[in-house]
Amino acid sequence: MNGPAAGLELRDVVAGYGGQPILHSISFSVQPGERLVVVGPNGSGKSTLMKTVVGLLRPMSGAVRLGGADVTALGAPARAALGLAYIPQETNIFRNMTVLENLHVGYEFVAPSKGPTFSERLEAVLGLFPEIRVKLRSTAGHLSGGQRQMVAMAAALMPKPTVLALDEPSAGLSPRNAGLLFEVIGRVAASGVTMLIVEQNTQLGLGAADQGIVLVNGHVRLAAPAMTVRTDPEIRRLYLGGV
Amino acid sequence: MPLEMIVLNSSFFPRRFLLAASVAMAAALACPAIASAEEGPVRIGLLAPLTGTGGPYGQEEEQAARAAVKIINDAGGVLGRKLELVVADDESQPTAGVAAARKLIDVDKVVSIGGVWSSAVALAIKPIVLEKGVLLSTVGSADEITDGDNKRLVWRFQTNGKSWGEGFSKAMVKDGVKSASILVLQTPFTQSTIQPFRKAFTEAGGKVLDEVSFNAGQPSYRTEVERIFAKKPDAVFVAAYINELSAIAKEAFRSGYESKIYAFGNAAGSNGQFVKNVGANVAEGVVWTQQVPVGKSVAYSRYLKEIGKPEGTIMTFGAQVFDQIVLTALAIEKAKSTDATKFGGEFPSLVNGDAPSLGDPAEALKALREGKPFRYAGAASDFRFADNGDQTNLSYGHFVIKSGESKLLGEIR
Amino acid sequence: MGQLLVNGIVAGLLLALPALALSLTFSVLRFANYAIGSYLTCGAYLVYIGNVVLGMPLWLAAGAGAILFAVLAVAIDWLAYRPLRDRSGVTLLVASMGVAIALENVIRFFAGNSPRAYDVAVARPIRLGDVRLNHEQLTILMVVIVALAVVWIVFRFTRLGRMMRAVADNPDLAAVRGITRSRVVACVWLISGILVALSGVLVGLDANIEPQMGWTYLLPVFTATILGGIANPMAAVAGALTLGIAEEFATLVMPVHYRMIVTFLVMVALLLLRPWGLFGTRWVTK
Amino acid sequence: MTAYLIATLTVVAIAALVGLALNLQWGMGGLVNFGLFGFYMLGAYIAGLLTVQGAPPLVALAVAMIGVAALSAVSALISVRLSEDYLAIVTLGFAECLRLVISYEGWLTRGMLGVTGIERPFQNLWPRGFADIGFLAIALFAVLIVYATLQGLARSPFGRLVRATRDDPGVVEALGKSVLNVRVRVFAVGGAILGLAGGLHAFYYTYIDPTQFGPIITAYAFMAVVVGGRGSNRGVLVSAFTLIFLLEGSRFLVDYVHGLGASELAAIRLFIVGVGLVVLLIFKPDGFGREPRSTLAAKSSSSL
Repeated sequence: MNGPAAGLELRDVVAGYGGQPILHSISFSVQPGERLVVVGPNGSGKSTLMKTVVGLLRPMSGAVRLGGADVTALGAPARAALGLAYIPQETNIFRNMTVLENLHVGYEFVAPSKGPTFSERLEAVLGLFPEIRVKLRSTAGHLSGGQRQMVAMAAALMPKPTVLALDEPSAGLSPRNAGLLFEVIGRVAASGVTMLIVEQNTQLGLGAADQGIVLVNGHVRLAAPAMTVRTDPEIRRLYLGGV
Repeated sequence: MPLEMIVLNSSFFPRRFLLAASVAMAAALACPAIASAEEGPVRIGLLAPLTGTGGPYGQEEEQAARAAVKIINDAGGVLGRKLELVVADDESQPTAGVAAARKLIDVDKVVSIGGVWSSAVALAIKPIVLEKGVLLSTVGSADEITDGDNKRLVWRFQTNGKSWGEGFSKAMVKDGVKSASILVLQTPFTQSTIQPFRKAFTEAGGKVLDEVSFNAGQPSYRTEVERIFAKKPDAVFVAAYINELSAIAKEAFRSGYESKIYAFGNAAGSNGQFVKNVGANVAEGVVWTQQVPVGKSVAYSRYLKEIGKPEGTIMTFGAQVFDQIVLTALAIEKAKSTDATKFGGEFPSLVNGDAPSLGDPAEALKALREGKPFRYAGAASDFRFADNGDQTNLSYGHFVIKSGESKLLGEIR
Repeated sequence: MGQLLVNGIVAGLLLALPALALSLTFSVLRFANYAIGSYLTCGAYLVYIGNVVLGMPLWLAAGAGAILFAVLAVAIDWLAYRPLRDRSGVTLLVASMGVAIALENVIRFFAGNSPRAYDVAVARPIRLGDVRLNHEQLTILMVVIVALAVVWIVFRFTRLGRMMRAVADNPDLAAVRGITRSRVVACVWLISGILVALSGVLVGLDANIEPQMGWTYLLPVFTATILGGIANPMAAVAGALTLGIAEEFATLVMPVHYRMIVTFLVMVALLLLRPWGLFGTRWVTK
Repeated sequence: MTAYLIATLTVVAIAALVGLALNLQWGMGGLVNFGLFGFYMLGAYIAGLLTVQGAPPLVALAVAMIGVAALSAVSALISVRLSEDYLAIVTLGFAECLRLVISYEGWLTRGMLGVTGIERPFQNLWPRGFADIGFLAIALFAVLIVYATLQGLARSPFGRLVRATRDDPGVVEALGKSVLNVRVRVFAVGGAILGLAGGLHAFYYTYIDPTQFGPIITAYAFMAVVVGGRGSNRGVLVSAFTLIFLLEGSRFLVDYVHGLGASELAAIRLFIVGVGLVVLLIFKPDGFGREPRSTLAAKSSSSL
């Protein structure tokens, strides 16, 4: 835990619902610019972990640090203002608003007033996702699954976040679309954004990450470089159900 | 769990609830020291519609009752005792009316209940007064109130629906109305005027075009007004109270209709409140009828003087309640008893007699004590009582509103 | 026939503002505010104070009263609903009934039961051929259309509008996009407070001002809102117009006094056949 | 005074029945019935009209209970598969419409004139002067039966299912039970109790008319349940008692508080009811009573 301030760090976090902890003393950190993937079986607490990170769920104990600052007491809007962007699983766009409005909302409540303007960011983001340029006036809810995922990513990237949290980005996508998406994730990562990804598809997820964490029953069972997790047959047999 | 166990279970009533309940009970029991029947003031009850649909008339009733009680007490009270008025609110609603009446009878030990504006309340408390032997005088006009064996305990100080309905027909005929429509509020009183009106009006050669009934407190009366006025009858009989009449008159005016509106005195007269509600323009030409004293009534002037209103003010419910209290006092004095089953029967003899009319309650009381023959000529009307408890021999004033003022056109009998 | 249509449209427009307000609060707060009738009454009386007691012209009194009531609506939310926000919608529903009773009786306490009217002279109607349009109807027409246009513009084209729509659409996502919910909630109460108070004035102009006035509007307002699809504010306006016209035309075939039953039957039929509303898209219930 | 207390206690008994019915529907079942007064009114009318037509009062009462239960079930069917907001407005609409029909269909209901001369059950059994006490005994007996039944129900497996449906319909659905079925049955049983209460109302007053029934009955019932503690039948009994005595007590206030008219006092009284409802929901959400649960239910709920 030495070196530069971590992009994102959790220390001894216990969290859950209605007084029942689901996460037990979770600690990890993601260095700036690094990509960390959390994998694990269903019901292991991955979504709870994500909600705790972005501030939708207040931890019972422990601390969450963002860019070196303690954000444990802050809610989701305040964490967003500090540069944390989040793409939830599945319902990750405003379905009754147009694509452009989605991008607008992604930008205007978070972006610092001195930073790049909306149109500058719009151009930058559309550069990453050229597919949605023609769809700007469409209602987001009418788009295909893959396009929605693009819009969600684009909206999250609008304020130029420093940390991006993705919850199951490939859920509900065809293998081809999932592949395309992870290509984009790779491009985004290349621009220096710190990333925390929760992924069901271990192959795809680990393939796009630097570090990997295996979460089982709310405990961190293993933390290792993504390549190790991905290739070590023992780990895969023990925690990731073969294949 | 067997039933007896539930009852015997010591924790059935948690302690703090028992406490709260006993406080409430104590409050109930700490009611005014109950006067024994033989000494202290004679208690009479007023069950007034202080809230609810009758709300606009409740204050008027209370004021009138207090005025009458004061006059009687100033004249020495009855049987050498003072009258004491106990007022209760019936919320214009039978369930509240029954609870309030029970309180008046069982707790305050009143010998009579006056006021009782709503016919529904009168119908609801009638079984109780008959059982307990308390006098009921009402201003409700539903015909059913006086039906059946009333043991001479129920007296109506109001025209009944039948004669009022006929009164309207006569007024219209007099005004040369050929066709009329009816807008009627859903209450026992207003409805009871409709059939008699229809019958009398058709028999006199008039034509009833349409009839629409409506509820109290509707958000809007536009649809009703459209239905009735669009057929352009000469006149529209609006059988409703002041709230609904105000809304309907306004609606008809701004919808551009010209039919003449006929309304009850307690709605359109009501001491100028109607004109205040709708403005002189809308009120212009509205006709109303009301039972009135023949010529100039001494009792009515006395009433107005007591409540400090100028001569010419029209407050019909007040005048009726004034008569109720005065007659109750006179009957007690005459029967030499505060037992309603005894003094209740005296009501007709006090007004029906063939003797000089007296209007001042104090004078009437004096005449009674001196044994001089007289009959009481009421404030609301120079009425007689029929055996069933209804008033007869009523005459109706036929008024029209001109430039915001009610003008008496004549009398209808 | 033309007259029926005009009257129906005006009746529908009268329902439109409270229906819009109800739908707005529902879409953001996910609870049906049963106090909306009392809100309407309260707004009408506040304006009455300005107009009759203080002698302001009606438009000024309406403006001041609407803003005052909007602040009051936020205060009520703060006192009564905010502490219950985490509880079930049912609890909020019952609480709103409590709020309704309390508000109505505050009014009764100060103003009594007698009906009142604004200080506006009643005039003869404007005639357009066979169709008559009275001045109050004209006022209702103009005020409602302007108010709807303003709300539509705010919704569509402003940051505030996007904020509200985002929270209504997906509250969690809105939070992670930096939108503070409590601020949106306050804005929603302000806007719906203004709308409801204005509709109170219009209802008062159309009929009387009395403590029960809002209560009688409750069922139609809810029906109009459900007709539109309760979570879809602009569709509530369409629902209100539909209901207004339907009620008016129903009087051709059934007694006038059974209009309420028409409202009720429309609602029941809708709930059985298209519970997500005539105009709304399917909305998933809890 | 005694007569007055007897009369008031009878009102308490009827209010307790209404409270118990709502406590089943809302307290235990989580179903908001804003149209409660309509079902109560229906019970009163069925019982009253049948009695006047010559049916024995007890038969009339039974028909009232069955009729109201059936209609409750239907109105629940219309809306319970949607959220609670809809059920609330549907029941309210139903009640308001029912009141309209009763007001206007005079050939059937005697309209605004109301139904007079309703005969009480066992009217001629009591010696003269004891009729009111006799009727009070009947009313209290009804409360006792209903209370015992509901306590039994609360502890039964069905009671557990009802509470589970209230707390998390999803879980119940996942267990393969029909939420709709549970809700319709809860509403029907509650309706039967409301029918009983309404019937007793008709017998007690011997005269019914549409103005006796209004939304305020619903408000008082909710107040009783919230004060008594949602789900606690005993709490509801006690709170109905307290509430009616406080309301009746306020009648005596007019004799003492001067400067305030009756209409102001009525407004204050209802204002307190409204504010009290909100304040209790916020600060004392469980009221003053406790929900009866069998040990089994307690176990199963803690394991959820």
